[in-house]
Amino acid sequence: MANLTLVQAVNDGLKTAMRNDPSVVVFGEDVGPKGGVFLATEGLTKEFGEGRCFDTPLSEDGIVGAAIGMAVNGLKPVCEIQFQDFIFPAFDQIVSEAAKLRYRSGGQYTAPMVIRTPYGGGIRGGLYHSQSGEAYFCHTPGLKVVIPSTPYDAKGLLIASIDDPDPVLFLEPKALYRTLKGEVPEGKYKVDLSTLRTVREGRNVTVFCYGAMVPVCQKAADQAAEKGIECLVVDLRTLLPLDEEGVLEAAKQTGRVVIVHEAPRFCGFGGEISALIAENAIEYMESPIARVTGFDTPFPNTLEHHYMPDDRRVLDAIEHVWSY
Amino acid sequence: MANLTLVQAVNDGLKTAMRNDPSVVVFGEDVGPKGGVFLATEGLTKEFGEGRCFDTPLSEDGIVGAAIGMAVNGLKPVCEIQFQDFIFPAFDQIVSEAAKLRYRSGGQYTAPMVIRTPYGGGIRGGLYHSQSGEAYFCHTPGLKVVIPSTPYDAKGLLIASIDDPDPVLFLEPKALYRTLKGEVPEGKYKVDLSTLRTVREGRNVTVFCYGAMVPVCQKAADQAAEKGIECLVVDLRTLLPLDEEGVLEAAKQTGRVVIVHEAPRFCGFGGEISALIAENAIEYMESPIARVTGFDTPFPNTLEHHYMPDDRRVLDAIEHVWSY
Amino acid sequence: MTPQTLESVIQPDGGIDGYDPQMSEAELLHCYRTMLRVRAFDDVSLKLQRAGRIGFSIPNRGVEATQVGAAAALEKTDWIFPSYRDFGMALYHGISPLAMMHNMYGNAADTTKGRQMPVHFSFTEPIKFFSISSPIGTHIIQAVGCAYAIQQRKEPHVVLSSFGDGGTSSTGFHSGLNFAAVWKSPVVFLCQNNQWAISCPSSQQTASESYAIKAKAYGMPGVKVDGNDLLAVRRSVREAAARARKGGGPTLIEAYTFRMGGHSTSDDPSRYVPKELFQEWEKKDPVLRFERFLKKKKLWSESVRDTYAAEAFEEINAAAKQAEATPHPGLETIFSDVYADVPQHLRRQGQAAFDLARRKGDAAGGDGAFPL
Amino acid sequence: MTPQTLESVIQPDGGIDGYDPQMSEAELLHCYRTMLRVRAFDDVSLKLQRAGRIGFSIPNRGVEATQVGAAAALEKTDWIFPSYRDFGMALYHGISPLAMMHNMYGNAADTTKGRQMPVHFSFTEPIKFFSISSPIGTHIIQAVGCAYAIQQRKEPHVVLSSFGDGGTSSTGFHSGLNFAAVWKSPVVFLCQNNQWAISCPSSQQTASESYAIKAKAYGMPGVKVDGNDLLAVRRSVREAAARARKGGGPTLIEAYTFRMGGHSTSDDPSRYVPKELFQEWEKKDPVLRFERFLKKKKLWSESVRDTYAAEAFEEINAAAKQAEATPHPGLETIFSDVYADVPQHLRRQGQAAFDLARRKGDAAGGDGAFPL
Ligand SMILES: Cc1ncc(C[n+]2csc(CCOP(=O)(O)OP(=O)(O)O)c2C)c(N)n1
Ligand SMILES: Cc1ncc(C[n+]2csc(CCOP(=O)(O)OP(=O)(O)O)c2C)c(N)n1
Ligand SMILES: [Mg+2]
Ligand SMILES: [Mg+2]
Repeated sequence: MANLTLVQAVNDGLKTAMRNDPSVVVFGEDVGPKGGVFLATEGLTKEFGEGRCFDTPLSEDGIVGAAIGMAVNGLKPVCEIQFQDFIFPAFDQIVSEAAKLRYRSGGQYTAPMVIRTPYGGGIRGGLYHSQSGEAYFCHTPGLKVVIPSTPYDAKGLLIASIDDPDPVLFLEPKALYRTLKGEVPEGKYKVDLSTLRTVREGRNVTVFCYGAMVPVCQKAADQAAEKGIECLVVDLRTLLPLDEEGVLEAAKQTGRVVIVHEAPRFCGFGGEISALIAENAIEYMESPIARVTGFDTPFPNTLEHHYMPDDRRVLDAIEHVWSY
Repeated sequence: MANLTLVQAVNDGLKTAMRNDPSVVVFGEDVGPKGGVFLATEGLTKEFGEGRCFDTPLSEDGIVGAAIGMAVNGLKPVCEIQFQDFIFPAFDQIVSEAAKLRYRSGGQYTAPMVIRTPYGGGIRGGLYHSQSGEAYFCHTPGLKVVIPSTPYDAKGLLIASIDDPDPVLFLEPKALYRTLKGEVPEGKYKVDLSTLRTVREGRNVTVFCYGAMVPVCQKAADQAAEKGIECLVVDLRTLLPLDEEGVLEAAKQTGRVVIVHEAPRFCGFGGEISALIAENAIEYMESPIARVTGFDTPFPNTLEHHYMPDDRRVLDAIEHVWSY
Repeated sequence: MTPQTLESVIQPDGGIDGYDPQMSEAELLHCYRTMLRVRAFDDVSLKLQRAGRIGFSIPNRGVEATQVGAAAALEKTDWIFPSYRDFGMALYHGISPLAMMHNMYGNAADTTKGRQMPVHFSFTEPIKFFSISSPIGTHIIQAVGCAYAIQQRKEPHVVLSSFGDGGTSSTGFHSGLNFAAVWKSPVVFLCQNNQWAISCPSSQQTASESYAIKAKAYGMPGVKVDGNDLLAVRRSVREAAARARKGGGPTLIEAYTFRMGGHSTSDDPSRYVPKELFQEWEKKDPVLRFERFLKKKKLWSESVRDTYAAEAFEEINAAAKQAEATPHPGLETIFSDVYADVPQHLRRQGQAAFDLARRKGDAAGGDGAFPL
Repeated sequence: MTPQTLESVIQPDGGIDGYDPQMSEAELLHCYRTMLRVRAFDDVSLKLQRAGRIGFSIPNRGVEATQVGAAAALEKTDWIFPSYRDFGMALYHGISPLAMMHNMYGNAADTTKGRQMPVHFSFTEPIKFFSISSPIGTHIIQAVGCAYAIQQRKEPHVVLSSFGDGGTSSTGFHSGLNFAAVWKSPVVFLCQNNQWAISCPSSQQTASESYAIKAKAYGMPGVKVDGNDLLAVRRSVREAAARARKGGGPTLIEAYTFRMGGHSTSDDPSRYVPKELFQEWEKKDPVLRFERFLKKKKLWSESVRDTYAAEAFEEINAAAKQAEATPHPGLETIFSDVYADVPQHLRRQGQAAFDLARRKGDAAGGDGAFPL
């Protein structure tokens, strides 16, 4: 056991995977000698050589497109997109190609690969270093979308993603890269994809969240507890394929639901969670299904603290659905 | 008044806009001499010259990127993406640039432009000539997303979109291009964006739909009527910015809701409609909020008739929420 | 070898002054026969499409020599990342017209399980003929990743990435050629310049002196070869492949040819192609040209042609009959292969589809139990 | 003019053997002074960032001559589509350090209303200095559309599109240069080859002989110029602009220079840049080089430099003070400029934000009424 930050756990996960499987290759912009702008790939080129961890030209389309070809021909590419905000030049390769290859080839060709990228606000990054684009990808059958919120899960989910037979988008909450430490086992272990994590038990209100919003919701739940409202806080961890039964189960347990994410609300991931419940468990609902999200605007810079959901906004929603 | 097909109405709308405003330019792949693969731009190069309607190299990124620059400098670009399935190379220009330019420049630079593209199934187009990607764009603040379902709306909404000060994605239901005709006034008229269209009145069940699903829902509603279930059928027409008050109003009128779209269900547009209601009008709901959608798979070819929602599936959902 | 001069081998009279392709008579005849089979497949497909038996097809008349010449330069252990106008390469390497016809019909025997449009083939045997995608250019950079894996394992194989003149404007072309050159990957980029991207002529596609010269932007050799000259295409691809196998990196080859028809069965070229051009290029027909070469070698006679053509039509018509008689893919194929395993929500959606099909009395529903 | 030979004007001794830039003494000194102001702005910004007063800045040491030389070749009626490392162009054309500092602080007086990160400037006066975007390369093709509008209206203006060596690998570079050449648009593409894309050296960025040679792929002239030579950069941009104004179409100019520091204040170049390189390029300092030229013209003395530098620091420090004293943007700026008008749902979200701010006792909430 080592006590690691989330980004250190990612680094450990990469090293572990590369040690266990020579076909794992890591590449992207500045991931080599520099070790990545957040140092997630620090030391990889040194330990595994330039053939297995290397920099690429400045083209996300090229990074993901090449990864698909590598995966088709027996390598296990784990590529990095420097910021999730810069993944859109690769959108076509991800949505049209990686996600659809198995299907369109009748299973003859597949693209088991991982795209790692830091997402989310909190670093004063403005429009283009702060976005949470998960909903764009969750609407894409064939893709898996994973978001850890703890160092333990970061390593375990990353290794599971690298071992997965399908393409995985691995979104790392950069706001949590260094803010929290946790116990992380040495060597290889996995956290199964498509499983939920109960962060906190509670009978009154269910709070669904993921990534950097998990600690925010924990804080809000603690405050709610002081006011006598016990929250069941659920970390979704894998957004696609989602454990829908688990989500419905958790919603039914309290009959009152709050969904939290940083991304804009309209057509965001929270809408799907709400719709799942409204479609399959509405008779259990004792109050409106509330969403606490980023605003339906681009991501601002100076005022980002007003933009991002905080414990205060989450607590308001919890009290709203509880007192309804 | 002329009796036109939907694609003829689009063509008429383009000609009308170009006649009224010399700054309107139309371009894309094969829109010139060939007149577009669906003939939506037929005759434009002939009438307005190669400077105002012309073919481009095979690059959607280039088409949309150039359109942004034109719009910034006083032209009114109306570009075509040959199939919505091929818009993804331009995703970055649409989502990162067109949608965010006004915001990030503090209103100093804007990109009033229209991106026209045919979407949806029904022509045996398989994975890449059938998709409905509206949800990808509706999660993008700064963008407007419009989908007509009649020849009258096609022309009126297109002209309104061209006159709009913000970038508009204009999705044309290719399945309806030639299947239905309708009365279309000559000359310039507008159908306001962000307004709903009541297709059919009814007190029992509210059906929300748009594009090619509108006639499907009408058919299902007629069948429901024979069984004594009166449906209020609403054509959303503009998905973003959505008339949320109008949607809630229509949902409250019956307390029973069915939402229909071709696109995959997970994180689709239907989820947002459902979540809006679950958040603001759940106490009016007398049954689950049902979604009838494409499956969460890529779009198949031979079996597309099983993939696409038909009147039978819609009727099942209507009966389900009614008899609940 | 400059990107500007057009390399050719077969002279108007069929002579190849001194050049020795080092091909057996059998190989030469296999190339010829394959071109005739491409033509037969086109003709049969067109008839089927016009008769409403299949939805769509992509004609290859005019570009047969480019496809077959390139294929003839490859080993079975190499990879092909093809475009939708490349099935001559598949035929050359022994993929059967029947397997292709199953795809044209999108039936239960189609390797893509009826999910793709016609001509969007995918084969793994006897050569890796990578799943064809509709989006233009995406496979160009994918081919480079595939080649990187070959480098990693120090294998002697090469990857042929084939695309059109229009494809050079795509994102995948730019990233693909750039990455391949930086990585010195074993890729042969074959730009089939048939002078049209649907209705868009090369003059609207690029202002460069040639497509081959685009190689300079990436630091790799560029070659412009006569695409109607099977031996010239084969030679240039062989040279590029040999260099790549030796670690010499990628090459861009422009095969200069002409699309002797519409873009697809949905396209009417008379709207935009001056017919003089068709007349001019008719004279340069790649099959006639190869026939003149074979004739000089005493390998060709009208009866040889007629026999091959008759065999080809017989085989392909039979294939069409069999494909037409093959049932639709099962309903479960909508839900399989999205992921390696079928997740919860797809299982639920699949079950609902089977229930509905059964209630509709639709055979696809079977007993209504989702079989996956 | 070849894409390979490095064009320069100012000799080591400051001579320009016979070349006449046709610039007044005032113009020459304005160029010099602007370079010093870029340096002062960099130094002040770095101090502010290290002191935690601002979050981020992008240093320009080493590339001042490229920025100012290019700007000096433009008219106020031309357009600049800049990268984040181009503010020397803004300063040259009269945009004030104060306006820039407001952006560094993201305050209420920032033209981007505090929405963008520092150095992501946007100005419309006295020259169109287009809103800087973080995504690399997107503005390259946008500049071409802007130029197309100029062509349409038959205006005599040109568009300067500036980007880095890394930017040449982007999607927007490929579509931008291709469209511009096909359309013969009045664009000057300026590739500032400072030899690094953050930590990625040119050897990993491309295998081409130069960046300028990439022009061949698009059929436009390519020029490689000494980026540390202000007069050489100005000359090449002027020639390209003159050609463009006459309908001669676009040009790709590679300015060969070196980034004398980290990519940004967040970057530590010692991790990847061999320090010999810094020593080598220190000698080629573009400001010293221009000083030698001015000295030969009797326009330079240490006191001239010191006065200019002192004035620059005074002005920029004052600007920083004023910017720091300027309040944050109002809460409503989160919700405005998403669309021309504020739609229903944003009005609701905005009102909620104001209510919450008021309840929190946060001044931003004002009286809690959404003001838009
Ligand atoms: C990204 C993308 N945009 C548009 C299309 C529509 N489209 C299909 S084929 C084609 C022209 C391709 O021309 P070229 O690359 O020269 O190949 P050819 O058909 O001539 O062999 C176009 C525009 C597409 N398939 N993909
Ligand atoms: C599309 C995209 N990918 C990645 C980044 C992250 N990034 C910011 S600057 C930079 C390097 C740019 O290098 P270059 O184009 O040479 O410009 P320079 O900074 O050297 O002036 C990178 C990779 C980005 N901003 N946009
Ligand atoms: Mg072509
Ligand atoms: Mg650089």
